[in-house]
Amino acid sequence: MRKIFTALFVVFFGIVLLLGISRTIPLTKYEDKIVPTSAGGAFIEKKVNITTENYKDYKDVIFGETRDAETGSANMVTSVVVNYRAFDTLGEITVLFLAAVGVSLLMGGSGKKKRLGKSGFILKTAAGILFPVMLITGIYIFTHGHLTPGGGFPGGSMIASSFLLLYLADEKFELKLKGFKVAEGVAGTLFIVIGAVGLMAGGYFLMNFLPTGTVGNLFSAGIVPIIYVLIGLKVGSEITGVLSDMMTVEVHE
Amino acid sequence: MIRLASLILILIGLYGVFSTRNVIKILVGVNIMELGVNIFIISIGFVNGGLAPILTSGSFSSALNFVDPLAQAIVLTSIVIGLGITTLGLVFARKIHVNYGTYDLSKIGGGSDD
Amino acid sequence: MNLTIILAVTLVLAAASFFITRYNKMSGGFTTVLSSLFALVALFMMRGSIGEDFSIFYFNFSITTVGWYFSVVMLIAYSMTSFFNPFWMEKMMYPGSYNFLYLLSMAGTIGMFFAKDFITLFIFWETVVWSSTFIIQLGKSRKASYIYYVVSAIGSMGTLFAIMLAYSVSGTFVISEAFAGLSGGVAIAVFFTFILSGLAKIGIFPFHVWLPEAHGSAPHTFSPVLSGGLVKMGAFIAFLSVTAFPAYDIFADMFKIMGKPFPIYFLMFLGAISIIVGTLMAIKQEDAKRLLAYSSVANGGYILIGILMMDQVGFAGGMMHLINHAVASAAAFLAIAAVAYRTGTTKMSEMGGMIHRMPVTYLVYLIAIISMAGIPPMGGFVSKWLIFQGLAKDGMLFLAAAAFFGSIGSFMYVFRPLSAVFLGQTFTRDLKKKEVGFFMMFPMIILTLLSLLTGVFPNIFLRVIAEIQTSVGIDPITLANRTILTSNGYLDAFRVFIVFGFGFAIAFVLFVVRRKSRKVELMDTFTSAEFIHTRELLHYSSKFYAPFERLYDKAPDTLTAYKKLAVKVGELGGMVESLFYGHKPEKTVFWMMAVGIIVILIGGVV
Amino acid sequence: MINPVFMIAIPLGLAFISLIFKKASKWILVAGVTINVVMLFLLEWGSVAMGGFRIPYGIQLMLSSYSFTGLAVVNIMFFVILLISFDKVEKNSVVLLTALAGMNGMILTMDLFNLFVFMEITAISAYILSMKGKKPEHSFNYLVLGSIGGVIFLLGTIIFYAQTGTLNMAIISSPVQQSAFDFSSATLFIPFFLIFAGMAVEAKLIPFGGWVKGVYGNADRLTGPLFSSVYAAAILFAMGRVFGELFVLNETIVIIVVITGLITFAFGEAAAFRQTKMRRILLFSSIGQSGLAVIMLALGFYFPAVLLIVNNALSKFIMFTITGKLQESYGTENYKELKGAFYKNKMTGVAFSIAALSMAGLPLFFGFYAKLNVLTALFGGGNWFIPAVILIFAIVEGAYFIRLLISLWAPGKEGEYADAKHAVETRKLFKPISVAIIFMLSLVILAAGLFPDFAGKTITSGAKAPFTMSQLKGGE
Amino acid sequence: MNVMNFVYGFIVLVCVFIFQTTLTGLNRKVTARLQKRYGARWYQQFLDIFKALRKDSTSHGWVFDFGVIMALGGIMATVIFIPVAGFQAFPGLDNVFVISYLLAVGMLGMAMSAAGSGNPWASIGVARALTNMLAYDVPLMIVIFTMIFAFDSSSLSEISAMQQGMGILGWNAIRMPLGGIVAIIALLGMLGKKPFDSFIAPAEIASGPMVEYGGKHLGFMFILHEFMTFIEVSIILALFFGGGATIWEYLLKYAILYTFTNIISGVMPRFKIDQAVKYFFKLPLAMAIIQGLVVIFTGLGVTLWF
Repeated sequence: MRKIFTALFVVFFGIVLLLGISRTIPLTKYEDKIVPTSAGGAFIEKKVNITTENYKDYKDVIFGETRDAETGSANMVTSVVVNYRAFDTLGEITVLFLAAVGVSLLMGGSGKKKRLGKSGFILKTAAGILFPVMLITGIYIFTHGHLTPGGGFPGGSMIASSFLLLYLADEKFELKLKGFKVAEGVAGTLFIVIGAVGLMAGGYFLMNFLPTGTVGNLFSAGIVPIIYVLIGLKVGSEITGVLSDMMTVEVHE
Repeated sequence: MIRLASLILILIGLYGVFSTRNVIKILVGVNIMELGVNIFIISIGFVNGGLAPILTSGSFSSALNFVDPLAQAIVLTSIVIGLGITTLGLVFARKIHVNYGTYDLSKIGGGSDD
Repeated sequence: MNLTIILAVTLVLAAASFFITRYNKMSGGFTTVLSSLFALVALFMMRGSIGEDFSIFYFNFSITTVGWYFSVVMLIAYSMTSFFNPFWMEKMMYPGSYNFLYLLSMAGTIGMFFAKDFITLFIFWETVVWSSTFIIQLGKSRKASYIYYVVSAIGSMGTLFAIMLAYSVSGTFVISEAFAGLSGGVAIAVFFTFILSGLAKIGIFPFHVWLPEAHGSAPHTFSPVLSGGLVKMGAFIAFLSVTAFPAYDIFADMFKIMGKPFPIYFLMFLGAISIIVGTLMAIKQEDAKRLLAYSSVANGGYILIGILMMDQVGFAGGMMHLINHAVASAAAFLAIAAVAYRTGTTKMSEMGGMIHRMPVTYLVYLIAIISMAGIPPMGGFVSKWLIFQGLAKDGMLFLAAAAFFGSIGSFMYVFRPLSAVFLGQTFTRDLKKKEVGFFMMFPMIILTLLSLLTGVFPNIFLRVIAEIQTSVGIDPITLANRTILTSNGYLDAFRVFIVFGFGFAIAFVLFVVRRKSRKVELMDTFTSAEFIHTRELLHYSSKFYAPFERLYDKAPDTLTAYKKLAVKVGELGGMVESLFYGHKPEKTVFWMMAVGIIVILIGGVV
Repeated sequence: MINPVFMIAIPLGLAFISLIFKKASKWILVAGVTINVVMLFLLEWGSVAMGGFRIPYGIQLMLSSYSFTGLAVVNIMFFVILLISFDKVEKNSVVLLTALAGMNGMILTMDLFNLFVFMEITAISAYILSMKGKKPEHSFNYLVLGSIGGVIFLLGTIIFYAQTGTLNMAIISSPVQQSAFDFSSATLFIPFFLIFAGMAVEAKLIPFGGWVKGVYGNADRLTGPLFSSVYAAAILFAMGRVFGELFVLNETIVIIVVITGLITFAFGEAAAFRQTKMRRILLFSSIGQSGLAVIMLALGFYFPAVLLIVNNALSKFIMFTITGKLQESYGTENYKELKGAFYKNKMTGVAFSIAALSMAGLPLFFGFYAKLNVLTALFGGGNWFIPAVILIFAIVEGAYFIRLLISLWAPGKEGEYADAKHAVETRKLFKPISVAIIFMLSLVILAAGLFPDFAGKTITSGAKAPFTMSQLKGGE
Repeated sequence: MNVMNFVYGFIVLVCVFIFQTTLTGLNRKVTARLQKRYGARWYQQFLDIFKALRKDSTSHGWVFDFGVIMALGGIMATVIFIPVAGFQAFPGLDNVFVISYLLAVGMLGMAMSAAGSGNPWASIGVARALTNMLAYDVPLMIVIFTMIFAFDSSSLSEISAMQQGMGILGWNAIRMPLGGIVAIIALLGMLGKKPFDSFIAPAEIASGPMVEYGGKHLGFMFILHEFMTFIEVSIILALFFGGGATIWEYLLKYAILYTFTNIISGVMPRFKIDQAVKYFFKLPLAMAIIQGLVVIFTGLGVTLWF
């Protein structure tokens, strides 16, 4: 009975909300072009003033050639994440960091711990084979964050998942979490240090003070790949830490 | 259409939080809401016939028909935040279970009226 | 003498008294005596500097006759009472804080009476309120000071509202200009909210609940100040509400009752009600201090009616009654305090025959109640006479009826402590008690002489009041050298006194020429041949007017109404708690959705 | 001159570092907070962009006099709280550092989404800290509600973005956007409402703040003052920014906000009136206060609002700290069982009383000055209904605070003089140094009430609507 | 104000004493006749008083004496203020309020010394007396108030002068009939005659306040009672029956009025004290208020009706 009422209530609310929002923005049709003032739009404006008329002159000469991209990163999302709104990203990794700290704080109580999960030989072996592949892929993803889809966060989580695999596969598997913590801290600190250096160099926090190089090269886009690598490490270690904390439970006699 | 769907997702999540008293289910509800919002954000950034905002050597008609990268960046952030919250929520759920031996909030006095 | 200096010295001495008390309690008490006497003398000398304006940082003061009059009355109460302080230090839980707050509240009253703008007035007013709240809690009841604060707060919040509302219209806080340009509904709102604090402080009918509680259970050394002094602050607000807020001009074109605009008549009517309520309740009290507290309720009614009449005679009566009641009730409370100092109780049924132990205190109390009941040749008579004449002139029948009821009822209640505490058989417990020392006797004697003075030479005071009347623009009361002239009769208090003395003399002579009478013990009385051995049993004190009380013992109590209100607020709070707070998210989620629905639906329409 | 971004960056960096040097983390915390407090006075004012992009593209931080006041309140109060309750920090130093960074970010940023991120940081740190109350169900409630609030806020934000194409509040409210897009039309207030609801969860407004009772009610000597003075101040300042930049665009939302605030104030005070547990009294009273502050912010009266926030921060810090200590040493927080607890701790008691009287808005104390400004502003706006409600419930407020004080000061049977022999047995409360600090703060309240022109000026520079006691003067 | 005033005053006292005591003696006879008794001789009252004064007495402490003196002194002063046929020892002091409140001094003194005797009967008597006073005084005062409003004067002599010269129709008792009735009833209460005599009620509370008195105290009380009677009757006389132009007219009217009240009370039962209060606060109060409203709002009664 209660469920029905709640359902009806939510439905009613939903209708009202949808009507309300639909008055503000259209729910079913989309714009034909990017709103010009948004950061992404700005990126494109700055990138090269390509229009439907003159795009043929630029045909397949952009990638690998041009130098005047504002951040020099081929992946606009990355450039937004790590450069235009890098400050958000700093906050973002802080959130994750905070969560990790919280988990270790609340779960890591004293008292004897015990691991969950069981595993068999085949699984163990397969994991041993898969683990490096996953690790490498993760690292690849966050090193090429500024060129291809993906970046620090996916890469980091992939690394973490590789460790998760080990955890699941082998109940005796233990990690030296200390190292991860150090990596985490160092990465975070370096992020801020880079930002501060930007401030020293260019007068703006998180300024892209390195040469942006050529769009499409691995070593391009200035600080973008560096930060993304740091983020990757940080995210990876953090999530790993969280996992290892969660894999163990306190035993209450 | 997708915006509608995402809003409906949000409502479903809301219903989850509203109707159940099981800690885990409530968390699931919250996650669904976040998912809905993320989809909504993506849909905001979407442009008719837009491409992924990545410069490739492949042919492209006009630079102006990329989808909005900012929306995607925001989604990235909000996903991570959601992850953090979920993690903590799970920890709290664990704590609740340790303290009261149940995941059901209605079985807990909560000391609301002492 | 500059007001700045007075305030500064008072505050400094307040702080000093706090620290002195830590080392020697007695001398801490004496500091208050010193300080209050200094303030009294200094203020008295400020008569010359009336009309000056000046500011101490953001406080603005202006010395006015009425302020001078009020503050002198106030300081008489404070300084005379302060003589008792040293002897009660032992009973106080926080003697230091008591002295400090005593002087702080005193400074507050001074500042308030001389305030030039309402902000200054309000700041000092509230300071007095909270400091006296903390004093009262040291007394017999914690509940009392709570009630006192709440009622006062109701009043002062109303006043604040009025001040601000007036400010938003006139754009100034200066008392003389703030209310300019009010009219219609705003004017009425301002008038009633403004006078609210006055009513609360005087103890007019719906707000009189705090007086019995606070007066009755405040420290014995503070009740006189409360009744003789702080209550008069309300009279000041009432005064402002007919002068600074020119009620008669603003409401001039409203429909009138007996020639008074109905808002004013309504307040006068409240005053009449509180006279009746105060009298009836006072008659049935069993505790001397509560009884006197209710009598202050009744007298507050007289003062309010008198001041609100705002005419030649009645206004003078009200202002005169101010000082009379201040002096008389201070004396009465002090007398009770002196008795309590010896016996340790104020319950009338637990005392008796104190006259044989403390004759001076008895005389002080006798004079005080004669003045309070308005019997010549004491001051109370003159002021009541003026008020009656004023009422008679305008033919305000109902107010007059209440006034008569009050003044005759006062015979009944003032006589109770007289007979129960002082007359009759002395309790065995008290047979060894002695009269209080001179230091405590002194202020009582001074006050007694004062109320005699007000009764025999009222014109000394009426001249000041005449000045006040001219300053607020009504024609002053006409005074021949010793006579008070009103349009419908005149009074020569001095001759009345002389003739009274003449009659007394004859009676005295007659008495002494007759043979001397044999002194017998008080247990040696006609008891219908029944032998009653215990003195206590033979003393008829409790339930004195039982047959009369029986006529109205079903009457509802106002305090319960307040309690009900408090309970209602609490229930609202409980509802809030149970509706919005808990440990389940669903509650709040529900409210979020509900609010969302309401807002979107309504906002969509708007 | 230091770039304001360091108010955020330095605590964050120290937080990361203190993860490496676990041993020293507590001292790193102290260092970080101290640095922030010192840095506060060397900041360069004005707006800075992140990464050196043009304003709408890069994130903008704005250090106006308004946000400076916010920073001052947050950092200084944070510092003082640490001084008093340092022993309670335990393992939370990292969390505290990030919380500080988050709050500074909330106050500084001009970017809606950035505001969202920092709100989440602050909120998550609050979740973790609230676990010190040992009541996971309440923390969980807080977490769920907080994240829902975040979701709602994000939804509103993104709708704005969809309409205006930018996330920068200043740009949204700039005339260009006005011409491009009309927010004032009554039907378009839904994004506003979503944003407001999202923040209202953190700002404890009834009915959004359902978590408050559970969390504040179990807060200890560290978290209680932290939540009630620092967190509250931060979120209110952020709200003020949002209201000032966005909500001025639409009357409907202003009406909604004012009604909500009024309900919050009235209900909060009524609920506080009913309580016998001191922490609950305080928490409901702070709910009421935040409601009041929100009203003022929504109506654009910044100076009174700032006064309220500052007064609340100071007083609630003192009261919550002392309450927490009483709770620790007596094991109860029911003031009926703590009769005469101040008999032997007079300094503490005086500080508590001053704070309480200031909350009740009695003269000679800072609260009165705040109340006076609130009323003047409201009446100046030609409004008499709101002040009427405020004053009516101010009576209630004063009533329960006075009742509390009386009970804590004067023990005694009815019908007898107050007497120490009825008091609870005396137990040690604070170390002299802590007493001194608390007492000094209470003196600050007193001084600010006695010389409001000074307080006024310092804060006036901190608020958009300048208004000082001298204007209250009748004379000129 | 010179010495002659005092001499006059003294003479007034003596004359009033002789006259009133004689009248009381005669009235004792009247009452006796009503009750089919023979009754005492007309000068019996004098004998009682002087006998009492000659006997020696007992005193219960100084307040017992002081109260008696205060009472008699106050009453004597009041008597001096009473204008008799326009003659006053102290001209201009015959204000109604002054007289009625000076009367209260006597009451208070009496009550004080009675309570000072320490006898519960006395206290009960005092309590009843004061309650009784509250009962009758409020209606009476309202009527008097009306009168002051009507004639715009509060002087007894002036008010009575205003009623003279137009025969019986000039009397306020006729002009304001309701007021007149109230006045008569109140007079009964004042004099403590039946049905309002519960405070001396000899049979139940041993003659109330007087219980402890003997010797000169009792004598004083008798004298006091005579004076008090005189004051009360003449207030009513002056206010409602036009006083008297000449001394003889005055005394005659006085005698009639006093005897009249005696005759009424001779045939009355006794009210309990609370019954008395109830009674006065119902009918007489109503009448007084109606009278007041009529006078104040219509002016009827201020001017002659014809």
